[in-house]
Amino acid sequence: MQNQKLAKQLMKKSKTARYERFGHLLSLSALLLIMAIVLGIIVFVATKGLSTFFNDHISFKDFFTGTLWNPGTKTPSGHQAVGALPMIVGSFLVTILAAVVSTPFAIGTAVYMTEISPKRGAKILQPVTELLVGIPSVVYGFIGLSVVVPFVRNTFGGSGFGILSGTFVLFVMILPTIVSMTVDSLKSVPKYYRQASLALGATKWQTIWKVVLRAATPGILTAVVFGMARAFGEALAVQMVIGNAALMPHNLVSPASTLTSVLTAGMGNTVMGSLQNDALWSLALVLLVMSLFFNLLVHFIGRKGAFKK
Amino acid sequence: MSDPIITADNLDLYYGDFQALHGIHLDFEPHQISALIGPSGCGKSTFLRCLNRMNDMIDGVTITGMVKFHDQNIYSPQTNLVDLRKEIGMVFQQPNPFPFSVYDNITYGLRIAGVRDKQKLDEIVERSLKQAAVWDEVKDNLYDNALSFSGGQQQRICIARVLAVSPSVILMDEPTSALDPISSAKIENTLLELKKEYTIIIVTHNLQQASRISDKTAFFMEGRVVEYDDTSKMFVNPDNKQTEDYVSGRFG
Amino acid sequence: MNRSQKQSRIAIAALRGIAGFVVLILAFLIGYIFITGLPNVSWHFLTTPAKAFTSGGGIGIQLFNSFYLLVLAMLISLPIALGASIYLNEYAKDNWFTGMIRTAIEILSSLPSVVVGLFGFLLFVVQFNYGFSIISGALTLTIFNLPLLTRNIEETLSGVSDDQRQGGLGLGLSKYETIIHIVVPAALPGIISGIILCSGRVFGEAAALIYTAGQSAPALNFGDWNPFNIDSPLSPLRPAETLAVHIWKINSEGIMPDLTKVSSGSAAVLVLAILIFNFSARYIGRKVFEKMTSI
Amino acid sequence: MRKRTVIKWITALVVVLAGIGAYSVRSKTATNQQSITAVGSTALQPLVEAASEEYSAEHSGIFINVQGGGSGTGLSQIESGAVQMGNSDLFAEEKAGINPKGLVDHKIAVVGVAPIVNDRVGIHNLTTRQLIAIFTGKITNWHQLGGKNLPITLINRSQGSGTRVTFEEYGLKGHESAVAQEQDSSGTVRQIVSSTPGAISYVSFGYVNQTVQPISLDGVAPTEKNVMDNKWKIWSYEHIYTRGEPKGLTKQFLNYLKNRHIQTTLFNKLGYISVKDMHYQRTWQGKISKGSGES
Amino acid sequence: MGKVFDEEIVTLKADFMKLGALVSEAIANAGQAFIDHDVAAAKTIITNDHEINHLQIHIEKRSFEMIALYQPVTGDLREVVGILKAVTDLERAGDHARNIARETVQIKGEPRISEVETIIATMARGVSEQYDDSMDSYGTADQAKAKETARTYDQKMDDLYNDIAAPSYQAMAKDPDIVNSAIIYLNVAKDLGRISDYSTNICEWTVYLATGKIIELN
Amino acid sequence: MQKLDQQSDRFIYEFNPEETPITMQTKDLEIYYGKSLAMHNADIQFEKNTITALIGPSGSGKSTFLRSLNRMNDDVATVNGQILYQGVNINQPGIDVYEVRRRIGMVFQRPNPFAKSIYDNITFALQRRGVHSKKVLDEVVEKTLKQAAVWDQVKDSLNKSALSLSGGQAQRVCIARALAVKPDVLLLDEPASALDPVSTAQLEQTLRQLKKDYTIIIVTHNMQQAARLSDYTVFFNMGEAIEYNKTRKVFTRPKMKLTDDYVSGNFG
Repeated sequence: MQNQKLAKQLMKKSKTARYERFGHLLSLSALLLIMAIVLGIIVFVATKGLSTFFNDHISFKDFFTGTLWNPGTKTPSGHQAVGALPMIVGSFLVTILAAVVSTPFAIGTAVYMTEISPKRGAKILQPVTELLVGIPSVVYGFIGLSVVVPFVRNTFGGSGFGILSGTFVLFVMILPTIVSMTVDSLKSVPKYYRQASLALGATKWQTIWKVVLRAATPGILTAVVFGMARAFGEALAVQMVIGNAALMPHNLVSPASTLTSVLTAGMGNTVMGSLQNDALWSLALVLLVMSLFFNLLVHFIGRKGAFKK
Repeated sequence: MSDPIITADNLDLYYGDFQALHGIHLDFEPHQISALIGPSGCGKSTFLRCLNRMNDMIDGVTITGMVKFHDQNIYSPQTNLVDLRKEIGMVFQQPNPFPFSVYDNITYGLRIAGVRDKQKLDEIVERSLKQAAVWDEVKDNLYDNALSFSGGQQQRICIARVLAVSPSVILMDEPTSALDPISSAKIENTLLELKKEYTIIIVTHNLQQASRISDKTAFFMEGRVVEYDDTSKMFVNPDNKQTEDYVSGRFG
Repeated sequence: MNRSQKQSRIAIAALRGIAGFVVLILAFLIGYIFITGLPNVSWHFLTTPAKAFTSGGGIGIQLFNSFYLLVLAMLISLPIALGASIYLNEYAKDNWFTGMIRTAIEILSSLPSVVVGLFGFLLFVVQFNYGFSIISGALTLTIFNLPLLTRNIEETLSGVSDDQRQGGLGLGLSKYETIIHIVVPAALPGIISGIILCSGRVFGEAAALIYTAGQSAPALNFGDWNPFNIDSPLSPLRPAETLAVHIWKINSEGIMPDLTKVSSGSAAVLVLAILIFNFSARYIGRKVFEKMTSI
Repeated sequence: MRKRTVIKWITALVVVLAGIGAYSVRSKTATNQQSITAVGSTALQPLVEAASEEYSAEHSGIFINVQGGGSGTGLSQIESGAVQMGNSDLFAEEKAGINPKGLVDHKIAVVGVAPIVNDRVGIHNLTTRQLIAIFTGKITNWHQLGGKNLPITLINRSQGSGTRVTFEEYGLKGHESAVAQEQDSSGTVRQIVSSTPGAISYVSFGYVNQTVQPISLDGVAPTEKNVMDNKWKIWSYEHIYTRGEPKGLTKQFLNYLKNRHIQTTLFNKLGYISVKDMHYQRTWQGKISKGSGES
Repeated sequence: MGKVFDEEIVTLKADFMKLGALVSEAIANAGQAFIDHDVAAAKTIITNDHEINHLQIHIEKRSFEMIALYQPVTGDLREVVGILKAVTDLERAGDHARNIARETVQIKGEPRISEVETIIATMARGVSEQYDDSMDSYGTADQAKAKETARTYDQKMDDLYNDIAAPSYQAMAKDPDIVNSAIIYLNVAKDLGRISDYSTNICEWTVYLATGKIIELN
Repeated sequence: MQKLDQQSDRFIYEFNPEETPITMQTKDLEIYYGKSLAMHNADIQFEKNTITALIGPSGSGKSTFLRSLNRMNDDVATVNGQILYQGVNINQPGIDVYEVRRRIGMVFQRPNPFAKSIYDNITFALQRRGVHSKKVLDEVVEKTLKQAAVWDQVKDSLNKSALSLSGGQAQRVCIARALAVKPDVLLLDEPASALDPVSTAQLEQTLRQLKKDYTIIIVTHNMQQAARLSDYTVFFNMGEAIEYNKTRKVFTRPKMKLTDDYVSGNFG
């Protein structure tokens, strides 16, 4: 009798259970919404990008190996002038160079902020890096145009426009992203690793180099991926300083172009559905695939090179 | 009775304005296990960390007085911190192997000291793991991540890591508080073996542990040493009422 | 002093040097923006509408638009990002599917904002017929913002100790209640810095807005706060050029005589605005946290 | 705790209501023609924007949104009927992918395009052949033309931009420019030319100022008068397209734009040439005939 | 250690003191019964000895459990160990009291030597006092009193034993009929002597209880 | 009333339900993590108003067992068999786990106060269940904090953040928090392992007081704690309950050799 009453009470769905169902569904729908957006964009970019090949019958070979970009016209050799190679190379170069240059600086700064002078780091460097994230890329572009390009021209020769200038501008632009994420991952390295290392007679530098950085490697790699992602997607600033010429880059100071810069510049001047427009979407698709590739690559390196925390 | 290996003399320590240690005077004899006990916040861990200057890392800490290691004041400006910490090793509360392989963990201290000879490293790895009584459990997995072992094994790996740099004193800060009784017992047995070659100073919350393994026990309270004597005396017939209350669990 | 100690000193000095260099770069950037910009900033500049081809225009409406759009975008994206990150961190099992979602989100964050802008343009402006409007801009910014914000919040949530969750569950509370009332408040400081970082990006974003919120800032009637009137500042359907878009526009197609002044002044105001926003968000966050932790 | 839940619900409610409200208001204003939108050419944008400002000032409650986006966007939007006016630098017939049927052309203004060089080049006049040689990459240093020993830096507008199409067609006589760096806005082009020694590019007259050096071609200076007389060949129409004959507000606004008063005051200030002032007209195939061609 | 240990130690000590009282009673009564030739009282004592044994076993078991469960140290340890050790002495003292009671039954009908019995009576009273003083000192952990008790009685009781032994042997040599009685006298004196020894032991445990030192008091 | 299962070398004490009120009972319990069997052979009965200690080496399944008693394992493990709470099987579909967890409260290894005031920590769950009367909440706060023997230390700082408390106080506030929802049974998972001896002693004192009103089941790896605190002890090894008996027996005369080895420290 008593038991049955209790059983009844326990079997009744409580308000809490309804809450849980509600919350679960709510958060699931938020995720599904994001998924829908992501999928939507990916499908959108993919259909648009692939129609260059399937609707406009451009061959993959022309697209990926051609070096002349003027969609709608033909190259002297009679192929469609949709050679995206210069942009692909430009994007690769500028992204990798920017990442290569800014990673040591970012790590150095992050190490300074967490290991050497945490107080000053938190007081000065952190707000400043957060501030930099918000400066519009146009402003970066103009500072690049009025400071970096003349500097490169006077120091390295050439017109000043080119991958080198793009690298410098991107270096500053992705620095805050990498720094703040590296700081997060350094902070998540338990304090006792540092103590253990110091107690074994390691110097501060040895501790940082051999323990802290090694333990934080996966996090740092993620930071670099995000920095590269930002470099990949950056358009306005790069476009202003890289010269934006669809030429194969011969050196670091000759005008070149990136996928995004061509994409951004061309979008408004083409008509939806035309070959010119589709070709631009193909560039976006390439961008998407390339960032997927980088993502997987770095995750792979991260998994191989580091241990589980 | 041999000469003390470490002596703390009139040691005061301040965190900013707060005085955490008051005129500590303690001698530690070689080849003994000395236990530091006392309620939370009594300064026992703080004191332990003074012995290899691990408190130097903390902002706002002021230390006065002397800690002599073989008649040399470790707080003199000439002291080489790195060398000091190689002589006076430390094991921490939480098993804290680096997230590397066991082998890399053990050889860490040697490598940073510049030892590159593979054969020598191998020898030392085997020797110190054996000393720490964990060789049999890890010898087949030397290249596995140290974090994949159990807590007790991790702690013994940490001990081996300290042994690898051949210190003469090992400081231990509650080395078994995160472990289950079986692992604790293994560590305790390890320590009893180690004291033949090393001097061990251990902070512990576990009074039974202090009574089981230590030769001498110091009871700390509010930054002062209340009583320091042979463990057998401390646990049967201490001089001080506070000590008696504490070790018999009637405290607070 | 042995070799490794010397090495350590040198390395640490080098690190200081690197940090110093970075600070120099940053200081130069901010100094450059302020020195060229601040002299052009006046109360008049901050409050008057822009002028297309004569000098003496201000950025009043653009400034208001920027904040309004930011607030709107955050209002929309925060619940979604929060929900999604809660699902990812608390409910989703750790399998390939979740991994795929995470990767997809990371990829989304590397898409050029112009692509997101065009997507928003086709979807909101054309398909939903919202036109060039604040609501289109805010929704597009939401898309642009979601990946980073979701990832940031998820990271912060995963930093909250499991003990807290168990504490809630052990009291017979649902997982959801535990998350909303215990885990999220505990993660609040981190969530707030995430919001600040994302806000900075949103604030400075131009490309995604050009095709959605539009590039014109029609005069507003600041006496009319009925959001259903088209010239009300609150109307979600009016086109709204933001400060960042304004800077972009006048630099690319502007023909007013005092172009450089307006442009550099706007940049300085933008940076200042972000600065103020950062500090106030931090302050509010701290207050909210204090309020939640001790009533 | 309870209070926060309430706040959350209110926020959610507000967002939903705002969405619904926005949609309904949108459809209402669209049918009432209280607001119309013009999209497209960035070159025409400042003009239409300025005119719309004046128009709105004269007619309260009227809202004319003017957006950029480029000629391609303008044409494709008007083609799909998403907006009321599509601004373009080009004839719809010239644009690939556009079906000009059903689109009504309103030629609003004429814009002259002038080659500009960096003022350190030291050259003020070129022949058309020299210009073609420069832009096709046959001449690579200014000293070959009697100027300073400076390498020539070509700066193009983006492919498909109206200014570029006009320049290549009438300035380069149909020759295509060599691949060189491209910028998608006149402001940036001017900025780069002014700061890069040896740079040459082209902008519409409105953008020529003291920071760059305009070039005379075959002894003809790039002036408005020369354009009116077709002595300066590099010019084009600025078009506003409507879908079918304009009605209501669109019609009123177009008339307002074509109004003598606007064409004389506003146009001059912005560097556009009134169609009424032209002594020659041109078809989309490039045929020149006498007469202003004003419809 | 918490309240539970404290409660248990109070109970344990109470049991111990109760046992002490039972033994004390047995000693006093045994001496009295012997002197009074009171067989009935003696038989009661013999019966009651079971109770003493039971209580002793109970106390020992409790002590073992307390050591196993609480692992006492310092004062607590001395308390439990003291009781654990002293309880044996008590029980043995009780056994000797029972022996005396048995002798009381045995000697029934045998010839007597009144001067010896007078000394036995003195010794019995002395031993009883010594025992009581020892238990008092234990109960209050009064090591001074314990030492004092040991000093006061130990030699005295040895002397009294000799005072009994000498006339008993003499009597045996003189008169074979008295042999049984004399042996019984000797046994009783020996029992009393042993009780005195156990009392001294208790005094020693008192000193241990108070100081943790193990000493010999005789 | 006792059974010595010779075949499996286990000794499990059994109550006579006629005489002894049993709050909880497990029958034929099998707990799987994925495919691996983490716990079986644990038919245990828990008597009302007693403290039962679960001891055993790491990985012996004692915590797993404890957590399945209020279904805290639902997300990570598969639990087969019956868990009877006052005769009702709470391990069956349709049971509302939240109601189960309210009645069978839990306190964890590390003190885990929420980042709220002490007052809110205790009243939080009640407020979530719709209790908003200030008077009722005040009463609950005072009552539970007194039960948890921490009232005197915190009564003047109820509005301060619970994060500012010392470990021992925080753990007792956590107990008060668990008591606030009026549970019947209190499960504690190594509640003192993060505390110093003084706080531990106070905590044990609190638990002894609480035993009058609750049925307490505690996992501990401190054998002394089990010995001095509990009435019954279950010894787990390799996912099995090896011995279940009165604590005094387990620590002085265990029936199983394995138990003997473990409690005397000769194990492993």
